[in-house]
Amino acid sequence: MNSNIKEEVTILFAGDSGDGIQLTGSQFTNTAALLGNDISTFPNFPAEIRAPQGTLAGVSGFQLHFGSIELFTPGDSCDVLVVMNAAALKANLKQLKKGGTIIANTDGFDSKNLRLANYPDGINPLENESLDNFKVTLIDLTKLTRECLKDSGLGTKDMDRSKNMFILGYIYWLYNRNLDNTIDFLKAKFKKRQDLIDANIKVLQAGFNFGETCESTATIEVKPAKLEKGTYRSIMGNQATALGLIAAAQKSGLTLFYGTYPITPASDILHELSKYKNHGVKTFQAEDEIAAICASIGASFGGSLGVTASSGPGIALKGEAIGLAFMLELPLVIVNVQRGGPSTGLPTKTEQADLMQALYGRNGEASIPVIAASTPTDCFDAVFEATRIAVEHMTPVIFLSDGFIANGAEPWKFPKSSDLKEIKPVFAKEYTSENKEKFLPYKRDEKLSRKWAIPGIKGLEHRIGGIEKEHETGNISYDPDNHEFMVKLRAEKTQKVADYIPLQAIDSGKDKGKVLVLGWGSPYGAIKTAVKSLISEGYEVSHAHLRYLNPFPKNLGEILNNFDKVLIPEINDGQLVILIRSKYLKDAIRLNKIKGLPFTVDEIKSKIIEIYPN
Amino acid sequence: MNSNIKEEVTILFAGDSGDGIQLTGSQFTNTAALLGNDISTFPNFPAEIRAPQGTLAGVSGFQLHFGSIELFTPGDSCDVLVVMNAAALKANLKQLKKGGTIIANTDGFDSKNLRLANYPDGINPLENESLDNFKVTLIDLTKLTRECLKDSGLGTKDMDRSKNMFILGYIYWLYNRNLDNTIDFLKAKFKKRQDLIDANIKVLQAGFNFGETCESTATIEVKPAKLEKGTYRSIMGNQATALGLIAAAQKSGLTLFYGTYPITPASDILHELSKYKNHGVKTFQAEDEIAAICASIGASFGGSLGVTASSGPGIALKGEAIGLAFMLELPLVIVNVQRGGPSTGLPTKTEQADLMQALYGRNGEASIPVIAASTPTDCFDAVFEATRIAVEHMTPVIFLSDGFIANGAEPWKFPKSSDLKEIKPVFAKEYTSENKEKFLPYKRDEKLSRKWAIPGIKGLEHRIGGIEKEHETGNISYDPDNHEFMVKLRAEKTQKVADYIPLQAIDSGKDKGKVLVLGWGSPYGAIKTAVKSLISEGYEVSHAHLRYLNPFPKNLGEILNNFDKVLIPEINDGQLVILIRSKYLKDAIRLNKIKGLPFTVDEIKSKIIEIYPN
Amino acid sequence: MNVETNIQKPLTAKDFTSDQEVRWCPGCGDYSILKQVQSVLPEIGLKREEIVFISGIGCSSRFPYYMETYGMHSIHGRATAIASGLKATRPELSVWIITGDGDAMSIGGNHFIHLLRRNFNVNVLLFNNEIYGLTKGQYSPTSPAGKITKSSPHGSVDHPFNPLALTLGADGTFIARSMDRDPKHLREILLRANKHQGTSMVEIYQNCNVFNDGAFEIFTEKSSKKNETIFIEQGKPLIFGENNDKGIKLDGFKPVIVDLKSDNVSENDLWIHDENDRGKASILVRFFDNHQATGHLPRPFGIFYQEDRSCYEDDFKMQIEKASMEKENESLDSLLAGRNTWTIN
Amino acid sequence: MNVETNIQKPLTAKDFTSDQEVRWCPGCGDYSILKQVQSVLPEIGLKREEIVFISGIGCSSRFPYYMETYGMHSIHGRATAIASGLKATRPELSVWIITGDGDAMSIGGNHFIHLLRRNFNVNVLLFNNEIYGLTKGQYSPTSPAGKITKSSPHGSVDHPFNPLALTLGADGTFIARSMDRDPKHLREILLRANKHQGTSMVEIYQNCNVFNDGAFEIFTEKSSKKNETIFIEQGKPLIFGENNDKGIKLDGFKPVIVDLKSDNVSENDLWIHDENDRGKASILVRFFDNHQATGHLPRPFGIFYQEDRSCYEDDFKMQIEKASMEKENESLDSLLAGRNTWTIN
Ligand SMILES: Cc1ncc(C[n+]2csc(CCOP(=O)(O)OP(=O)(O)O)c2C)c(N)n1
Ligand SMILES: Cc1ncc(C[n+]2csc(CCOP(=O)(O)OP(=O)(O)O)c2C)c(N)n1
Ligand code: SF4
Ligand code: SF4
Ligand SMILES: [Mg+2]
Ligand SMILES: [Mg+2]
Repeated sequence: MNSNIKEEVTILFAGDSGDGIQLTGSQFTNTAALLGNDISTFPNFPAEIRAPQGTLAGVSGFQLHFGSIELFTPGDSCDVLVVMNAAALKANLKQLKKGGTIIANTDGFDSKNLRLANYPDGINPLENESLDNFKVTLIDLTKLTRECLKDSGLGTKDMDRSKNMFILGYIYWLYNRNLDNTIDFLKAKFKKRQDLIDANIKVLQAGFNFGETCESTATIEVKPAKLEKGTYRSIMGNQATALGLIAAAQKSGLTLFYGTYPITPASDILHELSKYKNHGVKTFQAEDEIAAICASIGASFGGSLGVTASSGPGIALKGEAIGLAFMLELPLVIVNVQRGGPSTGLPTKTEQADLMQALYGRNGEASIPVIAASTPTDCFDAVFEATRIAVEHMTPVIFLSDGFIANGAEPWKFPKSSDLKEIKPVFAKEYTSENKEKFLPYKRDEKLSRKWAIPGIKGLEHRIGGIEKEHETGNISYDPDNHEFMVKLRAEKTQKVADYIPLQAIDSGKDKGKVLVLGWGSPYGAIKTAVKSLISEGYEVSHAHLRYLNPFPKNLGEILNNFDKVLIPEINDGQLVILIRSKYLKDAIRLNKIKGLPFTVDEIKSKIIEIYPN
Repeated sequence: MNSNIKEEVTILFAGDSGDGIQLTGSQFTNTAALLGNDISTFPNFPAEIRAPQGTLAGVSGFQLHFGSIELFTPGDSCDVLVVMNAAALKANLKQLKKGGTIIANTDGFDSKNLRLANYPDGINPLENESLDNFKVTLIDLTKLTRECLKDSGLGTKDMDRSKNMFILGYIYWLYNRNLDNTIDFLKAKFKKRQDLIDANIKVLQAGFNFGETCESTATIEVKPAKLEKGTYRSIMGNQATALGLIAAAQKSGLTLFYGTYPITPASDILHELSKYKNHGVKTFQAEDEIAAICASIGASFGGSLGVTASSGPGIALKGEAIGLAFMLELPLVIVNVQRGGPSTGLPTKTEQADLMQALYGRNGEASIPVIAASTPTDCFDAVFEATRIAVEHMTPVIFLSDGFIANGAEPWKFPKSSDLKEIKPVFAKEYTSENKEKFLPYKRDEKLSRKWAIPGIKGLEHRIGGIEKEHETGNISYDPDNHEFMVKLRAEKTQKVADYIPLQAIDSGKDKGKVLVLGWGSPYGAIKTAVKSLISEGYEVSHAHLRYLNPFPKNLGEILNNFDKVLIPEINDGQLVILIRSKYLKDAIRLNKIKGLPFTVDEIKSKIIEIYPN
Repeated sequence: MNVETNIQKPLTAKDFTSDQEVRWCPGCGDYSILKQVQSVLPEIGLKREEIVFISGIGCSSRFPYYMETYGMHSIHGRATAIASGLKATRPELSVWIITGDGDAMSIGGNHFIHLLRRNFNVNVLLFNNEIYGLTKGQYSPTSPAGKITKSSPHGSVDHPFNPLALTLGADGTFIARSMDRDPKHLREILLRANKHQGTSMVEIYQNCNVFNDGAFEIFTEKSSKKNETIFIEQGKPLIFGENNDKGIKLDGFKPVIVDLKSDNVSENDLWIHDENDRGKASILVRFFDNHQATGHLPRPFGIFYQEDRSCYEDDFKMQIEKASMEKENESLDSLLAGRNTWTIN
Repeated sequence: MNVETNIQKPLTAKDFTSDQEVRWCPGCGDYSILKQVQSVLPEIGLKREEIVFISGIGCSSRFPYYMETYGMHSIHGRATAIASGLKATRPELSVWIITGDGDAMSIGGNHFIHLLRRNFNVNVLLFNNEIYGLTKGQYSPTSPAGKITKSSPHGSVDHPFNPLALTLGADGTFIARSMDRDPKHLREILLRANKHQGTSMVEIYQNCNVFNDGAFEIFTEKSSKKNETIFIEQGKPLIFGENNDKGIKLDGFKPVIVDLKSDNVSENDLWIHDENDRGKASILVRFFDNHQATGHLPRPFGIFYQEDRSCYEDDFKMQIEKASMEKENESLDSLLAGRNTWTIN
């Protein structure tokens, strides 16, 4: 048996939602990660829970990019396409590199499946010349699985459910992985059903053996990546957001209260957090998004760290209450895991089209800080930072993630809790014989933020509300000059956050050059890969990536002026570009993709080359 | 008796909310208007229904500017200040021109009133030298009124209630007006109480006689204005909006359905419309703003003209549903009578701070047309136009008004119904033996708008919704390319409205010059007056006023380039300026006032002079 | 399709089936409800174009796409509000609201109760699967306390709504319960719901076999159905049990199960179902959530309550007609002119 | 103010009065409710800093500004939701929700019913004036049908909510009614509401003398009060009338007025009020809106229903405590590491 060494491989698993594709994909991911590969994943769900079996609409995909080099995207196209049925092949063939490998479950290509996948009558792609440019491996999964389990005593339904383990075993063989991690997983998952544990392990091993015995192709070796030294785990964006919130609460000495209403793709944060009651995490599933944010405001008023989360449509509903939080000047983190819009849009797909809503989606002058995460692991750092700003600056903060990074996974060199920054809430103090200062609820410090006065403390009794308030006292005031003063003061308070954040750095490339690619959010990996690749080809191109969308880092204008051209790629119709043009009067160029899918590296490279000044 | 002739006079009536200030002011307004003066008014309410009597917070004001020349604002400051009590004087004295007239009810300056108005102990401004620079007329209203009614048989409470008629009578005398209009009004108002009719008329006449007998000052004459020929009425902005909607519905051949939830300062549109059931107007007071817009969407789906209205906080709640209407591509007019924000803000004060919310206050890419009215009478034309766009382009449209123009009044040369443009809805046709075309709900015409297919028509059965839809068929589609295509198509559809609206005109001044003042909404009058005045002083300054905020008129960029500088005055912290800078990369200068009050002419003049290029 | 000839033929379920592929999970209870609705409509005798289905968001809310009628799949929780505007302006249409336990009673709770009090003449089919299906399995406002779901790994601490009690409290005028697995019963209830003038609220127990499989098993499975359910019919005594051998009697305000064989009771002593008695209905809707007070009771299916009350859209229309008659001749021009005008020459 | 000595003195109503000028219209019923609350709190014996008043928007919702406690004047309809978050995290605080008929039941209807079902231990004071006061006089969800207001010049066509029936339908555990003009009664009800563990819903009839003057006159004016009201007390028969000469009897589920003098009835035949009987409560809350069915009945005041059910915040807390005990030692570091890590050297 010989083994080819490769730097990086992209596998796309595809099949029906019921085929266990997501599980297969994430098992392989975990194993690859544990063996030290860099990874980047992209699950791609259908909108239905279980769309009709065998149809194009029902195809679920899981793309995994792993390698011995640093990776920043799940891959533009794949080296290996694993398909459980005809629809999966049809929907994904265009993703496969020329000469790539197809591993197909022949059983999913019977006449019914072919019809459901809209192949013309009598045409089976596995049987004609249409796949001649690819390497095709055919496996009759159902037959082999049933065969393997014929003595298990299981019914056929149960038997067939473990088909995906056969494929997984086979792929493990192909990439020289061992089965231990998945075996452990199966033992935990089916804790109470020894028969299923046995069956699944058996099929997994059968798949592995199938590779070893029946296949002549060589296995492929992908060595561990030379990542920074340290201890790693694999993590998805929504998990990282959940952990970031827990960590931020602990580093603030606050209780985390998470008020939310389920919505795709934000719900997994709730699912994750609700597991951590033992960390004192309070999750509250409210009756709707308005109640969710209002309950979180109530919790913040009471001295907890109030957090609320949703996706675009739910954030739209929270607009009025965000305005209230802004007037109350209480800490509040508002998480928006963006999805395809507008309206219900494309719930399971990704988009970055809620930036303007984050900035302006409420009545009146109510500018609040906006922070965006750029990768799955960055969700941890960015939401931690969002919390820091909320708590230390006594303000609601919007944290933007999106479906792509929320569900994507990558290796995470997780921090030690002792290395995390302390977050320092500033509480008003009890009125005592030492502290005789009269408490003024809207008196401000140098950050222009007021103190947090928690019910229960004697002498701090006070009333707050959404009506315009008098400077310092917080009493209702209709005075015209006071209103203007307060509007400007609140605006300045938000802008002042810029004094407490790092200056914008250049991510790749030089400080000056011909083209700056300015990004925000999830296109990070694609931009980084594209820019690095062009730099190595000699282009004077740089990449800067914004975490702070409001306020912008103070040196951003300066950076923009150091480049002939600025390109802004966004998964929307051009939103950051509006802000940059307006603020800096810079004729930034837009690159927009609005397909519910992340950018490919190629798309960004071509655009840079297209606009590159001669 | 001699009589001075004046071109224009500004009177400010001020007193407690219970003093009948708004009624006194509007009676004088109507009489002045009926006699052919141009008028412009500015009522200024406290936020409480009846704030505590005698306090500064309880002062209600009504400013009236009338003249024999064309007027565009209620006046920067007043010639005559009528005050019913000490608080009214204290709150408004700074509004009075040097040498102006104060007419004070001495009865409102007893020690209790002085204390409530926060005058220092023992200080009565009517009795010291503080008012030496003004002409002061003192009237003991309570005494005189009670005197006059001593034989009426009324109780003192009822007697005192007619105090305001005494002042009104006196002012009528001062400005040489006759009492007929108000007498008619009183007869109608107290239809069922002859005793009150008699009493009020008696007091009114007593006030008039008081002027004639006791006063040595001359009366003042303000001749009718040389307005354009025609028949006029006086109208407030909210009334004009209501009539505009009724007219637009009739000219479209549609039933008007107005779904709303009360909120200041939009509620008066509901009150007005609910009187017109005899015109088939359907007003629906919903349980909240979300239900209001949704019911209107339902009505539009059923073939009515769905309209919904609110103010800032309520509009924030409608964001998600606006997104739905945008996806459904149904006509819908969304009225926002803006008020001071953010959050509950200053409910009874004016502001223009919801422009960005109108453009971006919802998730995803959902750009819809935005139209703003600039004066009370313009509310009619602008909302008519908003309706035309909604109906002919099958789209939700946001119509922006604000508290200032909503409650302000001016003479209106109202149109004949036959002179109003027809609005032409495009309905899908029944499937018959002649019309055999298969109905495609999202098939578009040259305006890119789809046809309106009303339930009840055979063969047009179809389903619409908020999920992304396939081009033309409207079926649910998750196809990536279709999504991008549809997002761009919908954006283009909105931009296409620019082909069906007039080019931007210059309101005052030349096509080219040194400074262009670009306005939108209610600062119209102040800008116009300022610019005209500076033009007459030789400045090369022009005024353009935007009715269409999205899309902009096609020639706007060109206009901007014809001036050295562009100044954008707004009653907010600078919102239009963001859009103009972004779209045209023009370094527009902002002038912002955020006091819940309209601009004065002087504020705009000074700013123009300040930035005027030498 | 030939238009002319089509008019004559009576419609069939197939005529109400759209060309869109049905995309619920295999085995989902929604299929059977869809089938019943499609087969009941021809019987009702309405034309396709007179019918509108309006839904919110949720698995159940995909329903309108499968109906060859007018339809709208709107936003989460708002179908009731949208239907209100439609019905207010188009009272002649037959309007059906399709909603889920989350859609109607969580995010849509407010519009739901206001719809009921206004009593629009619409039919609400509430697919209650005691779970959020579309978002993959969180507890809903009807999930029992303690329920373990994705968002409540330690069990839900929420006391659930009783949907029918809530409906009664909001002055609903037609309150019924049926289930996906009893097509015949569902069919009858749908027919009655359609007949009722006012808001017909039909709670339908619906099995979500992916995230909450078996929630209603004891009511639907042969082995337990007879003992765990009671089918209530107007004017009939409350009888249930394997051999129709158990009855329910009222002891003051307390329902008591009696054994029709061994006890000394006859059918005449039993609670006679009266749809029009709100007092009785308020006890009947509580058959299940207060075991301590009442002991274990079978779950009722059928029409709990029915009341004639005027419908919003009728009063709404009448008021406009009356106003139009009173001031018939006022033209748009006189409206624009108002009462006080002056002329400048 | 000297801190140390202050601790000893018992608080008075004045200690609960903030320095903000009260800004309701002269004569508004809100004044008297404010006064009662300020004078009841010292009796309850809580410290000022332990109390939080949360309101929405409306005239009534200005209330917190006048209380020298912690307070929030929030946004329209959301006080209930905000209070839920506060109480869930700070169960030891005494939380009072101040709301109006519009605030609670129109825009706030959804949070209101969910608060009730979750049974947070808070007190809801619903100032029902059957009108929108702050927006200057539109009909509200409790205005009677036909009501002429600014937004209904031809009379409202809305069938109103019965607030207490709605509360019962939403599984409220404490349901009471009182009025601004009977300070003594209001005071007692407030004390009981405070004692109840769970959501205490107190409807308070409040006169808006500017936009809806006299809405409750027959219940508050001496001349009619005795005949038009009935004050219900636990364990006591339902008796009312000028000379306590009328009683109410139950005829099946139907309440019937009997003359205690002329008829042949004794007090023993009368309906004995039982706060814990939900069946009876469901009839009692309907005393007024169904004249056809029941004839004219006096309006009840007092506690209609009371039930002990666990409070959300307690279960919420317990679950966390239990989980923390079970997995006590898990550190943040182990959480960050998760279950599968690998190391690169
Ligand atoms: C504004 C908004 N919030 C949340 C969601 C996410 N969401 C969609 S359906 C649903 C609940 C579905 O439950 P249910 O109404 O019971 O319907 P089912 O799927 O069980 O039929 C939720 C929370 C959404 N689409 N929109
Ligand atoms: C989102 C929003 N919608 C509408 C309003 C306007 N508004 C303020 S109070 C109110 C109703 C007041 O009625 P109620 O709750 O009965 O209180 P009351 O004034 O009668 O005490 C309304 C409609 C608002 N402030 N915010
Ligand atoms: S998730 Fe449940 S309710 Fe939704 S389609 Fe699947 S089985 Fe039906
Ligand atoms: S409007 Fe009515 S409820 Fe509001 S303060 Fe005045 S009297 Fe009270
Ligand atoms: Mg459900
Ligand atoms: Mg009220």
